[in-house]
Amino acid sequence: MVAVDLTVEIAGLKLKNPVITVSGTFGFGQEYAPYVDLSRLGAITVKGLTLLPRPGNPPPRLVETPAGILNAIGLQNPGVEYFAASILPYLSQFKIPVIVNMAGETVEEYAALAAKLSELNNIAALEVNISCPNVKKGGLQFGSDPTAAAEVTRAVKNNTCLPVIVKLSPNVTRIEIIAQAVAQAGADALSLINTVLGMAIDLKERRPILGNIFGGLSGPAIKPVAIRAVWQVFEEVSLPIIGMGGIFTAQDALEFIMAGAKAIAVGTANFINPRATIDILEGIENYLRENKIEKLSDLVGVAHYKT
Amino acid sequence: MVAVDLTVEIAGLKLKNPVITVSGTFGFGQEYAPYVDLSRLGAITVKGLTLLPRPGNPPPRLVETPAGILNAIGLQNPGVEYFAASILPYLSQFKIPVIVNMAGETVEEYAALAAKLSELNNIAALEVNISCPNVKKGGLQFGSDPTAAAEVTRAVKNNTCLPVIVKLSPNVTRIEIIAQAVAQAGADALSLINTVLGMAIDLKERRPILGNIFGGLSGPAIKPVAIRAVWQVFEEVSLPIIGMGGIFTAQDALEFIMAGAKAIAVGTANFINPRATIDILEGIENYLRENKIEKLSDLVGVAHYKT
Amino acid sequence: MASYNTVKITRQEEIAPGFYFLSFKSPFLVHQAQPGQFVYFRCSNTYDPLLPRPFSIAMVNEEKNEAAVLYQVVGRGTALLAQKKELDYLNVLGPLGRGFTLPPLGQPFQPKCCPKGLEQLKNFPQFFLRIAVVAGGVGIAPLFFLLQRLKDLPDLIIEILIGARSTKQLLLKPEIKNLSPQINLHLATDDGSCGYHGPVTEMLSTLLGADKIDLVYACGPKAMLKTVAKLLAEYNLPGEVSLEKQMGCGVGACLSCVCKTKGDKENSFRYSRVCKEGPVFPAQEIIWED
Amino acid sequence: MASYNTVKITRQEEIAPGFYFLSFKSPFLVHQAQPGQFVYFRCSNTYDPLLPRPFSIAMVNEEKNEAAVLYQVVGRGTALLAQKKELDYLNVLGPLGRGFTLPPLGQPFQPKCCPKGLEQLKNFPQFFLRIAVVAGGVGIAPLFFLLQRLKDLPDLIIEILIGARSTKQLLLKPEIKNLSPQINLHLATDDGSCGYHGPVTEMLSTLLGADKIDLVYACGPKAMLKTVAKLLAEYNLPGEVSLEKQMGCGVGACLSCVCKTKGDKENSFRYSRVCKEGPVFPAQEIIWED
Ligand SMILES: Cc1cc2nc3c(=O)[nH]c(=O)nc-3n(C[C@H](O)[C@H](O)[C@H](O)COP(=O)(O)OP(=O)(O)OC[C@H]3O[C@@H](n4cnc5c(N)ncnc54)[C@H](O)[C@@H]3O)c2cc1C
Ligand SMILES: Cc1cc2nc3c(=O)[nH]c(=O)nc-3n(C[C@H](O)[C@H](O)[C@H](O)COP(=O)(O)OP(=O)(O)OC[C@H]3O[C@@H](n4cnc5c(N)ncnc54)[C@H](O)[C@@H]3O)c2cc1C
Ligand SMILES: Cc1cc2nc3c(=O)[nH]c(=O)nc-3n(C[C@H](O)[C@H](O)[C@H](O)COP(=O)(O)O)c2cc1C
Ligand SMILES: Cc1cc2nc3c(=O)[nH]c(=O)nc-3n(C[C@H](O)[C@H](O)[C@H](O)COP(=O)(O)O)c2cc1C
Ligand code: FES
Ligand code: FES
Repeated sequence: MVAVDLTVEIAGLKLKNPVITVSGTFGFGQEYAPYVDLSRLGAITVKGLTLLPRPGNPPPRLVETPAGILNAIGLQNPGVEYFAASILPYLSQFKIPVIVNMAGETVEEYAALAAKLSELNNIAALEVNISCPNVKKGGLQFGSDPTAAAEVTRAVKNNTCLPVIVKLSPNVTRIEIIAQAVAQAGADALSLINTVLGMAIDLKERRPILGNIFGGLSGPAIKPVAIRAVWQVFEEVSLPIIGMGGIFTAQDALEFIMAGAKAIAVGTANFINPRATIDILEGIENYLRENKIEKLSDLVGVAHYKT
Repeated sequence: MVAVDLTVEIAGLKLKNPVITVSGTFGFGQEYAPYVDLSRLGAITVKGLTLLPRPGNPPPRLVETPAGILNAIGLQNPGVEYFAASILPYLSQFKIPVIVNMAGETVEEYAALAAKLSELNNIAALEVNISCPNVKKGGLQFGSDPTAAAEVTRAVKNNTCLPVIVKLSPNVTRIEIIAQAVAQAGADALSLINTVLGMAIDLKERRPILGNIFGGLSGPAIKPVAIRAVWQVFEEVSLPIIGMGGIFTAQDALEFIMAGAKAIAVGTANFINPRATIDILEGIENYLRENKIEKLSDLVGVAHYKT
Repeated sequence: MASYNTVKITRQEEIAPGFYFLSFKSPFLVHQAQPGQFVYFRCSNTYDPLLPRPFSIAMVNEEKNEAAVLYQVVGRGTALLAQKKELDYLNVLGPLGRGFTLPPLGQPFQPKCCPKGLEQLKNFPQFFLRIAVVAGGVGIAPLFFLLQRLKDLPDLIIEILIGARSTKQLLLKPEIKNLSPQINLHLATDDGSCGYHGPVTEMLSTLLGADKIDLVYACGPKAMLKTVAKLLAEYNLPGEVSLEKQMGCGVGACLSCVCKTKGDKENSFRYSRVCKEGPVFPAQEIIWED
Repeated sequence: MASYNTVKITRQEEIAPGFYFLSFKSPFLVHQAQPGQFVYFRCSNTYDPLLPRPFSIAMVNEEKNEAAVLYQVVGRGTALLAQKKELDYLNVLGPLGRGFTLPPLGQPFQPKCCPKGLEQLKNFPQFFLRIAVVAGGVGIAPLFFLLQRLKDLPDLIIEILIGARSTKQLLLKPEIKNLSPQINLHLATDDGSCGYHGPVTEMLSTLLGADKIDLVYACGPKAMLKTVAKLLAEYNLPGEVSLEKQMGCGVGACLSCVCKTKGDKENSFRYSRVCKEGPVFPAQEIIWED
């Protein structure tokens, strides 16, 4: 078998392959460790962290929709201190880059969290979540306004030496404008996309199903939206892109890569197939081999050059 | 069997039931006449019309996605004159309200088209499409900016005595802001939602599948997004809402109604079941009967009052 | 690495209108599964319905190397499952979650999770721990597997209380009778067509009132479990209940399936994962409001 | 009102690796369908895959009241279809679209759509219209039904040219031979494993060059049809081709399935619906660029 080059460099961060887990569907890795050899992943992104522990939203927190799910977890997490003490040491054993997804209600909170995280060892990058649709304060509020998005980005950048990945929301009129704003504010890379704002009604109860009323749509249903976002941002901004949103197969992943993503992340797919990340990784490798493509990077954005 | 009251009034327009067809999936009615007794529908919305005939976008124009389709028809239509001469007389025989979906590249074009249409008999209302993602000029450009949206609305209002329904796009940061703007500009009702901007990549060709690169996502995949939009607008704006986006069953329709839609429209579902409109109509009627609800209007927006 | 196992269906039978008993070969489950644990089934090979569906393990058969579930057709996933036939294959993940705590052999029962267990049990008879197993509808599923294990334990008296809408929905009656003479069967129906006419919890209340029970296991509709928990609190008895929640990952990673449980000094409550800390919880741990 | 018909499958057979022949009871289709028309099948009962799939009607059997399609498994819809078994039910809409124009009996052929038809045919022999039917791969499907109809017409000489990748993909060979002695069968394979070694269009080119053909019907991959159209233009002969496009509604309402066709004085081209104006078009009407 010919070796193919799957390595990816994102914001100075070297990944041995492009397959990452999205934040929030893979916990802190532990729960999937019986199913996946975590050391084979390109990187792992952990559940959204906040400065202090958060209880999360009242249930129901999840509802299935056609080819998708709506979730409204509300950033339940044990807080940065617990993470540093009890989770990071566990994750370090796998010797893969750990990307920490971080959220806050104020710019100051993002800054403080960035500073805290930067004191820790074994964190490879920060993913700044300014796109969570499931929290009352912060989240989407920052992600849907270029000025606020830039401000958060700057605050994080000023408080860390780690590469800063900003995660954007598709719930905006022009995602490329937000992307430009955070690029100018110093972001090193972009994650596209967070969930699409949605909701569902309980016919029996005649009220919204989710405890939080609104939820974020993920899964195959949003794949066309995510690919579109990657395409638009790739055309306007030169930062490396981590593509996500409905990636279930290697074919899906390759669509994102051809649209402009340097790496891809797998979320909802893990629920249906705990081995999804590995299956996708192997599928990408096979595709390259079968099509005699030596380097994955040769595929990044190719779809733009053929039109 | 107890009679239930399915009548709906939207912007002065009386419908005998809430089931309408969306624009663009039902042609001008003719093609579905062998499958559906058109006279049973609450109303019919015809394919988007422009002042002059338009050839539409180059194919491929449609691609299937998980639980949805992406289309990029590009407003192919025979123009208003042909419509007036050859289509409207045909539609009149069914004695149901005909809603004309209209689009333009400039505010002046919308105005002129509104004026032309208002000279015709047998048109019940105008649906102003400021949300088509598949045309280079006009369309979404108007629908994603409150000022532009208001301007188009005003131009149409100033040139017609017909009720004016404005059809909004979900591809905006805050749909309720656009809704407010067009409400203030005189809109009589709102149609929610047009398609969600998306795209797909052809892995073999390594380029976008659709001739237009981007397309509009419709079908069950977008139902959660559409219900969310109806909910948000219902909370902020008091205009009657026609809900649409992935309605395939009576249950889907009832979700929209409980979220705040006075009437609902069926699009992509017709492709899978040409009788979808009638099945939905009968399903709604049965639901009311079984739950001993005398008037459909008692259900409109109920989900808001229970939270 | 663990993963979905492709198992062969050995029996798929509609044992009552809308209720199916499905067994399949799985030496792994037979040896690993504990009563109260569940499996995650992929009911479809397409993206709709998307998520796997959770079902309690209702039975294991060591001789045949089979495990089984008992399920009710309520929606699209279960309808698709019901279309599968003997010899068809099925993708199964599991066993998942935390099951029932079995009473330790030969010594007074002390559920781990109920610190006051021993004290509460001070009145129990010298040799026999008296257990009530309370099932509502299809809630019998995990409890049947529990009974399979309890019946082999010495020094127990087992009262099984089953409630259903009507005679037809009283599931696994003959199988339970065959399990062991040690088990006393009490039936209740909402329409009075069989056994006690009324909710099964009223029968439980009577037994508790007569001081005949030391420990309760229950599974069924939420309203029933809530009543069970209230009764247990009233009589200051330990018990465990098995909950249901819409799940995402099924393995504890996504925090979708939480229920409100009692907190600590710092927090008045915390959200516990039904798929990981549950589906079986000590009745007194649950905060039932939501 | 017309609608989806639920029909019973009478035969589902893998006649070559990956190619299935599926017949079903449908008196309606038997009486209404024209060669070149298609049916729309719902391959799934869920939302994924969402759209029905179009298949040409490959055969009708009047005695048995059956119609049939011949399909290749290429993706999820066809894979699901292949899982259906005899006696299973299927939802079918059709017949849809515009089929092949049959040569009118006893008089010179003049396709409606080819204004120059008569003139172009000036050289055809006194009594016999010489027809070439050109199939690529699974494109044989509508053409077999066409042959069923052509064989009953007097005064025709029919050359059927079938191309495929390899012997195995040469479909319906025996059935065609059985149809009528009037039909001459010519085979071509890409790998030379059977018949002519090369594209089927080269065989057509030879026949046309030898002035042996007056009219051509073709169905197959786009590249093949494009070549057929080029040859017809070169020899100034009429012909019809059956096209494929991704469809939405299948009934002409959504304008998804268009192909570029020749325009009029005002427009250099127009977009025609494959599901309504097609799938069969006069070869010279198509603008092949896209
Ligand atoms: C740990 C666990 C163990 C279980 N064990 C069993 C078992 O042994 N046997 C068994 O039969 N079932 C069991 N269940 C329930 C079972 O998982 C569901 O019945 C099944 O997933 C339903 O799938 P479906 O696709 O058929 O229904 P869906 O189509 O998903 O929905 C079914 C119906 O239930 C209603 N519904 C679904 N979710 C909600 C909600 N959140 N609120 C209100 N109504 C809702 C809907 O209205 C719908 O009509 C268990 C659940 C859990 C969590
Ligand atoms: C009028 C008409 C008649 C037809 N008659 C027949 C027939 O008689 N027999 C028959 O076998 N087929 C016929 N077809 C084709 C048939 O409809 C398709 O093969 C079928 O719909 C594929 O469905 P699927 O779900 O299996 O494949 P999908 O999963 O939808 O896709 C199949 C494969 O084809 C590729 N593909 C799909 N669409 C495109 C595209 N636009 N561009 C490039 N690649 C694409 C994909 O890569 C995929 O691997 C006909 C089509 C039309 C329009
Ligand atoms: C249950 C769940 C929890 C999530 N939690 C987070 C989170 O904490 N932080 C974040 O940035 N995104 C979160 N997301 C969004 C995902 O990271 C991802 O952007 C989205 O799900 C799209 O990818 P997918 O379709 O592959 O799941 C969550 C998604 C789900 C389904
Ligand atoms: C093929 C197609 C063509 C459409 N054409 C139009 C149009 O001309 N004007 C318009 O306002 N919306 C158009 N739409 C959008 C629909 O009217 C509708 O808003 C959308 O499809 C969501 O509804 P659905 O999911 O039920 O299809 C079109 C949609 C489709 C699928
Ligand atoms: S289902 Fe994911 S944590 Fe329980
Ligand atoms: S598929 Fe809708 S017009 Fe042809």
